[in-house]
Amino acid sequence: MSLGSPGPAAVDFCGLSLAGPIINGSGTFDAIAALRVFGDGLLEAFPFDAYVSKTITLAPRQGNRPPRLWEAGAGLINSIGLPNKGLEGYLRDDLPILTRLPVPLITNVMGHSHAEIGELVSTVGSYDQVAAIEINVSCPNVDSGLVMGADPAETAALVSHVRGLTNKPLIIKLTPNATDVAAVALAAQEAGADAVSLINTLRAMALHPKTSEPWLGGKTGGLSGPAVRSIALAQVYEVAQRISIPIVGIGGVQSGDDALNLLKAGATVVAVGTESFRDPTAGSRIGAELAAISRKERE
Amino acid sequence: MSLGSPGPAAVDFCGLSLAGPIINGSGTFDAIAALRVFGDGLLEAFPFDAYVSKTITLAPRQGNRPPRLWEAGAGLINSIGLPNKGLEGYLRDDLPILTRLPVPLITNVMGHSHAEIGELVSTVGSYDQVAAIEINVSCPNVDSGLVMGADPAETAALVSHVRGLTNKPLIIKLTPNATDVAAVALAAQEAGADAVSLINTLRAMALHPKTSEPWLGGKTGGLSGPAVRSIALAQVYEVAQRISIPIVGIGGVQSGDDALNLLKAGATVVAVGTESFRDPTAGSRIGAELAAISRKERE
Amino acid sequence: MSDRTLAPLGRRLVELTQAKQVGAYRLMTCCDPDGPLPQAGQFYMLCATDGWGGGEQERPFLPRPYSYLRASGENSELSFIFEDVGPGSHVLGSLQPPAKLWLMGPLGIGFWRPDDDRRALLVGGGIGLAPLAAWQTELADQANAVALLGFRGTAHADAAHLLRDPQIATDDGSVGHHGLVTELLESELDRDSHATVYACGPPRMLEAVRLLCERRAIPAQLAMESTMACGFGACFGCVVPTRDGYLRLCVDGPVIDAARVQTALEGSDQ
Amino acid sequence: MSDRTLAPLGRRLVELTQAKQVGAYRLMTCCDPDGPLPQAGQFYMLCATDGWGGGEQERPFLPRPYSYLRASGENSELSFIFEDVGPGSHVLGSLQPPAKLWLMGPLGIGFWRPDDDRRALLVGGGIGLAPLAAWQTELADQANAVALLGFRGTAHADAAHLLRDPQIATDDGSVGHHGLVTELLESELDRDSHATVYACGPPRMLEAVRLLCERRAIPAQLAMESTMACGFGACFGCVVPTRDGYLRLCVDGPVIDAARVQTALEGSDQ
Ligand SMILES: Cc1cc2nc3c(=O)[nH]c(=O)nc-3n(C[C@H](O)[C@H](O)[C@H](O)COP(=O)(O)OP(=O)(O)OC[C@H]3O[C@@H](n4cnc5c(N)ncnc54)[C@H](O)[C@@H]3O)c2cc1C
Ligand SMILES: Cc1cc2nc3c(=O)[nH]c(=O)nc-3n(C[C@H](O)[C@H](O)[C@H](O)COP(=O)(O)OP(=O)(O)OC[C@H]3O[C@@H](n4cnc5c(N)ncnc54)[C@H](O)[C@@H]3O)c2cc1C
Ligand SMILES: Cc1cc2nc3c(=O)[nH]c(=O)nc-3n(C[C@H](O)[C@H](O)[C@H](O)COP(=O)(O)O)c2cc1C
Ligand SMILES: Cc1cc2nc3c(=O)[nH]c(=O)nc-3n(C[C@H](O)[C@H](O)[C@H](O)COP(=O)(O)O)c2cc1C
Ligand code: FES
Ligand code: FES
Repeated sequence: MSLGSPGPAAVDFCGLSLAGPIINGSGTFDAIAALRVFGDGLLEAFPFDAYVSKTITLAPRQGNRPPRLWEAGAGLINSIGLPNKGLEGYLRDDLPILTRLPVPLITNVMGHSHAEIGELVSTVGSYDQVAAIEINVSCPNVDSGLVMGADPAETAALVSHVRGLTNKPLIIKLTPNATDVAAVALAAQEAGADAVSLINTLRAMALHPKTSEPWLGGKTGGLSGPAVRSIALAQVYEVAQRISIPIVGIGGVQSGDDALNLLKAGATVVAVGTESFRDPTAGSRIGAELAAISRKERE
Repeated sequence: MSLGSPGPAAVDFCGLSLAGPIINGSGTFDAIAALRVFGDGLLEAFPFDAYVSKTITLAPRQGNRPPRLWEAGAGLINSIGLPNKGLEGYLRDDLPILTRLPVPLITNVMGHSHAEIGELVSTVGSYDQVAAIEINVSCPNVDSGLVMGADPAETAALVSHVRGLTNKPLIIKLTPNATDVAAVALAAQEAGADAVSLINTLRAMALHPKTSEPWLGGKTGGLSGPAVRSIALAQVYEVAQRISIPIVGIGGVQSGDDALNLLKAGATVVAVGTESFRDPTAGSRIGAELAAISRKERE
Repeated sequence: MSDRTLAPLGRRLVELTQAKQVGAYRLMTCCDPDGPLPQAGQFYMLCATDGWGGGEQERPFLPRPYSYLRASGENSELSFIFEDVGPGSHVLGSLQPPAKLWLMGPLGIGFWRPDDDRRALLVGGGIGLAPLAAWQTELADQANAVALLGFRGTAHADAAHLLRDPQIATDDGSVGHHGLVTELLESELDRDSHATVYACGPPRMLEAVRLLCERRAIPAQLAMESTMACGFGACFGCVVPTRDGYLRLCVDGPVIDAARVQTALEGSDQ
Repeated sequence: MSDRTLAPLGRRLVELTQAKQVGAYRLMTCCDPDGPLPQAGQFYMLCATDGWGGGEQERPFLPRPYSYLRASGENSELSFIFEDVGPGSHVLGSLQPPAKLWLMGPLGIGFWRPDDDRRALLVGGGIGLAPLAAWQTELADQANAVALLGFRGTAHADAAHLLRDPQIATDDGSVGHHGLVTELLESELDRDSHATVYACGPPRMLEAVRLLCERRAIPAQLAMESTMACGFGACFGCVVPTRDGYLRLCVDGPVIDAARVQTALEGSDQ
C-alpha cells in the first residue's frame, strides 16, 4: 500500500482489534505448512487479519480414508474428517509456531460431549497466545445423539456449560444443515456466546463415475466454494436479523464484492475458505478489493 | 428411436406405469405455455415420462414482486412465490388442456393448514385425469408456525390427515432446508405416503450490486441447478437408506450421468428442473443419454 | 390463427456467419435453416456453446433473450444487435464465425397492426432499435411511418443507419437533436397525432413514452424487457405488472399494449 | 537448510512460450522469471486464466498439480508434459502461446541423493517420466545411472526421447521390450543390485516397484500422485497412507521413501 493511502479501517471483533475484516475459515489454511512451503515471507505478507486454526479435538485424529476430495460444479466436496494432533500435540508443537503469526490467533475446537469441549475450552483459553476460541458444533453429541449445532436447546446447553470456563471470546461456528439456523444463533447468543460464524460446509456427496459407490472415503462430505455463496448469504442475513452479537460471514467468498455482500448482510468479519486453495494470497487480494470498494464509496 | 433398438424400460412408480424414469420438477415446465410457444409438436415429442404441474393452492396467488430471478454460480435463485389460478381455475382452465398430454399427470398442491391441503387433495384426487398428487410441504403451517416438511411430527400429522381423503398415490415433496430430511421422509412413509420427492430449492439470497438491498422481490429465494446437485445426491442417498417407498430424485440434473447418479443413490425416477429452462427438450435428451448408458452397461 | 409464429420445439445449433462492430454495438448474423420466419418484436434465447456456464463468477449460466434485427426467408439469415452489458453479452460478443451457438425461437408476441389508418411512429432508445428495425421492414408499405431514435452519443448513434431515415436525438447533442427522443416524439405528435406509437428502449424511456401517450390518448405498443430464465413460460420469472396482474413477458409479451401497462419501471433495477 | 526449494508466496501469472504435441502427450513451456530453480520431483499448481471454473460440468475449478519436466535457470524456462485425462488437462492442453497461465511453486519435496554410492535406476510409467527427466538432468554426474520407461504403445513411447538413453518397454511390444517396465527393472537389478530406485508412474506400477524393491531390499524413492486441492498443505485432502499414518503428499511428498509407504494403491480409483 502506498504511503498516505488509508489502509482498511481497523475492525473491532468481539473485543479483538483486527487490522481489517478478512480472516480464514478454519481448516482451509495451515499456516505451519504454509511456512514450510513459502518460508518466512508468509509472515511479512500474511493474508489474513486474524488466523483461525484447524479444528482440534481432545485426542489426536487420523481423519477419514482417502479419497477426501471431489471437485463439484463451482465448488469442492471434502471429507477430511478433522485430522489433528489432539490438544496436547497442538499446545506442544503448533502453538509456539502460531505465536509467530503477526495477527491474533483464534483456536477452533470440537468435541463429542460437554465434558470434552469444556476441557478444550478451559485449557486452550488459559494460553495468552490464544485471542479467542471458536467452537465447531457441526458434530453429534454422543450423549443426546443430536447434532449440537442443529438444535437451539442443544446449542444453548453447550454454550452455558462452557461459558464460565474461559474469559476469552467464544465464537460458535454453526452448521448450515439445520432447519432454523437463526434460532440456533439466538440460543447461542442468549447462552453467552460472543459471536457466531457461518456457514460451515453443506452435506453433499459424489458417486464414483465407474462403480457408482460413494466416492469419498467418508461417504458423504461437505460442499464449499462458490456453489454455496448464495446459501451463506441468506443464512447470514437471516441470522443478522435475529441476533446482536457479531457474525463471521463465511461461504464461497472469492472477491471483494462477495465479502462486501456478507458484510452488508450483517457480518462483522468475513472468512475466506476454499478460495485460498486456488490462491494462497486470496485473503490479501480480497481485503484489498474490499478496501478499494470502500474508498470508492466514500468518494 | 430406430426400430428394434430397445426403448428405455418401463418404470413402475407407486402404481403408475411410466415409459421411462424422467419427469419434470414442479414449477419448471408449464406445458400449457409450452403448447402456445411450440404448438402441438410438443405432444409428439413430450420430454417427460410423467408431467408434474406447478404447485396450486386453494385460492389464486399473484406470486412475488419482481425481480424474481438471480443467476448464481452454476445455478439460479428464484422467488416466484407460487403464482397460480387457485384450485378452481386449475380445474376449469388447466386440467382440460393437461389431459391432452401423452403422459400421466401428477398434480402438485400446497396449503397453509391441514384443512386447506385436505380440500385440495380430496378435490384433485376425485378427477380421473389426475394420476397422483404431490404435496409441496416447504411452507409453514399457519397453525403451528413450523415448516411442515422440516419436522417429522408435522409431516406425519399432515400425511395422516390427508391419507384417507384420496386413493391416489400421495407424493410428499420434502424441503432440503431441514436438519434431518431422512427422519421427515421416514415419518411421511409411516403416515402412509406412497413416495417422497427431493430436493426442492435451498434457501438462498442475492443482494443488489449497487444498493446492497435484497435483489429479489421476495427477499430470499431458492437455489436450484448444478450448484445443488451434490447436496441433492447426499439427501437422496441418506433418505434411501431409511425408507422403502420410492423416491423422486431432483436437483441439478443436466445429463444422463447426473440422472444415473440419483438412481444409483436410491431414486426410482428423476425430475429435471432448471435444466429445462436452458433447453426445453432436456428431459428427452437426459432420458436418451440414460438409456444409452444402460444399454452400454448391459453389453 | 395463432397470435404468434410458433417455435420449433427445442434449441437449435446454428452457425455464426458474420460478426462485426456497429459503433458501440455488436451485430451478429447466423444461419437458421430450420427456423420459421419470425414476426417483428419476437425474440430468441441465445447462448454460446463454449464459455457458457462458467467464467469468473460462473456466469453466464442461462441463455439470454435477444430481439431479432433482421430475418431473411431467402437465405435463412437472422441478425441480432446487442450491447456488452454483462457476462452473457460479453461471451456472445466475442464469438467469431464460424462459431456455433444455441438458439431457440422465435418466441413471444411481436408488434401487431391496429385495424385503423393511424400512421406508425417507431420510438427507440439505444439498443431498443433492434425490434423496431424489424418492424420498419414489415411496415414497408406504410409510406408515412416515422422512426425516432435516441442515443447516448456518437458511438451508439452509429447504429441508427440500421433503420431507414431515422430522426436522431442524442444526450450529448453530438448527433441530431440535443435531448431526449421523447422530445422528438412530442414534436411528431404535435405535427400529426393520428398515430400509433411502437416503442422499445430502457425502462425510463419506455415509461416516459407510456405517460406521454396516456396523456394524449395515443395508442402505443411497448416492447419491454425483463430478466428471463427460460423464454417459453416455464419459470414465471419474467413477470411485469399490468392492470390485470403480473404477466409473463416471454409468452404474453414482450410487446404489450401500453394501455395494459401500469408502469414500465417496476422490476427494473435502474 | 530447508528440505525443499521454497515457493514465492502466491501464484504468478506467467506466459506460455511453447506448446507442442509429443506423441500422445502435450509439452508446454512457460517463462517464470520470478520463480526459483526447482528441485527434481517438485511440482507446480497450474491453471489457465480462461476456461477455468466453468465448462460443461463447471469443472475444472481447482488448479492441477504437475511435476516439472525441465527448468532452466538461464532463461527462466519451465516445461511440463501431460496427458489429456480430464477437464483440467484438457483446458491446459488447448492453450497456445502467448496465453497466460497461473502457476504456483515449486512445491513439495523432490528426489534426494542417498549418501552412498549406489547407482541410480530411474523407473517411469507413462507420463511418470516427467520428474525422472528432471532427476536425470540433476544426476548428470552419475555416469552409471539408467533410465527404464514403460508405455502403452508407440504414441506414448514417443516421449521417451525426453530422457537420455532410456530402455523402453511397451504393453503392445511396438517399441522396445514387450512387457512391463518392472521386468526391465528386474533384469537391471539382476545385473547389479547395488542401486537406488527412483520411480514415478501409475499406482499399480508404483506398487509393483515398491514390492519388488521391498523383496530385494533395494532402497527406493516413489514420486506419488493424489488429488490435490491446494498443493501447500492447506486442505489435508491429498493424503496417502504410510506406516506413520496419513501423510499430505503435497508437503511431505510427492517423493516418499518407499520404506514408509504401506501401499501405493490406496486412494487411487484404478
Ligand atoms: C425480449 C427481450 C429482447 C431483448 N433484446 C435485446 C437486444 O436486441 N439487444 C440487446 O442488447 N439486449 C436485448 N435484451 C436485453 C438482454 O437480454 C440483456 O441485456 C442480456 O440478457 C444481458 O445479459 P448479460 O449477461 O450480458 O448481462 P447481465 O449480467 O445479465 O446484466 C444485465 C442486467 O441483469 C441484472 N443482473 C446483474 N447480475 C445479475 C444476476 N446475477 N442475475 C440476474 N440479473 C442480474 C442487472 O439488472 C443488469 O443490469 C432483450 C431482453 C428481452 C427480455
Ligand atoms: C505431484 C503431482 C505431479 C503430477 N505430475 C503430472 C505430470 O507431470 N503430468 C501429468 O500428466 N499428470 C501429472 N499429475 C497428475 C495430474 O495432476 C492429474 O492427471 C490432473 O490433475 C488431471 O486433471 P484433469 O482435470 O485433467 O482430470 P480429472 O477429471 O481431475 O481426472 C483425473 C482423475 O481424477 C478423478 N476424478 C474424476 N472426476 C473427479 C472429480 N469431480 N473430483 C475429483 N476427482 C475426480 C478420477 O480419478 C480421474 O481419473 C501429477 C499429479 C501430482 C499429484
Ligand atoms: C477442506 C476443508 C476443510 C475444512 N475444515 C474445517 C475444520 O477443520 N473446522 C471447521 O470449523 N471448518 C472447516 N471447514 C469449513 C470452512 O472453514 C468453511 O466454513 C467452509 O469451507 C465454507 O467456506 P468457503 O466456501 O469459503 O470454503 C473446512 C472446509 C474445507 C473446504
Ligand atoms: C423457477 C422455479 C420454480 C419452481 N416452482 C416450484 C413449485 O411451484 N412447486 C414445487 O414443488 N417446486 C418448485 N420448484 C422446485 C423444482 O421443482 C425443483 O425441486 C428444484 O428446482 C431442484 O431441481 P433443479 O436443480 O433440477 O432445478 C421450482 C424451481 C424453480 C427453479
Ligand atoms: S422467462 Fe421463464 S416464464 Fe418467462
Ligand atoms: S493438496 Fe491440500 S493439503 Fe495437499
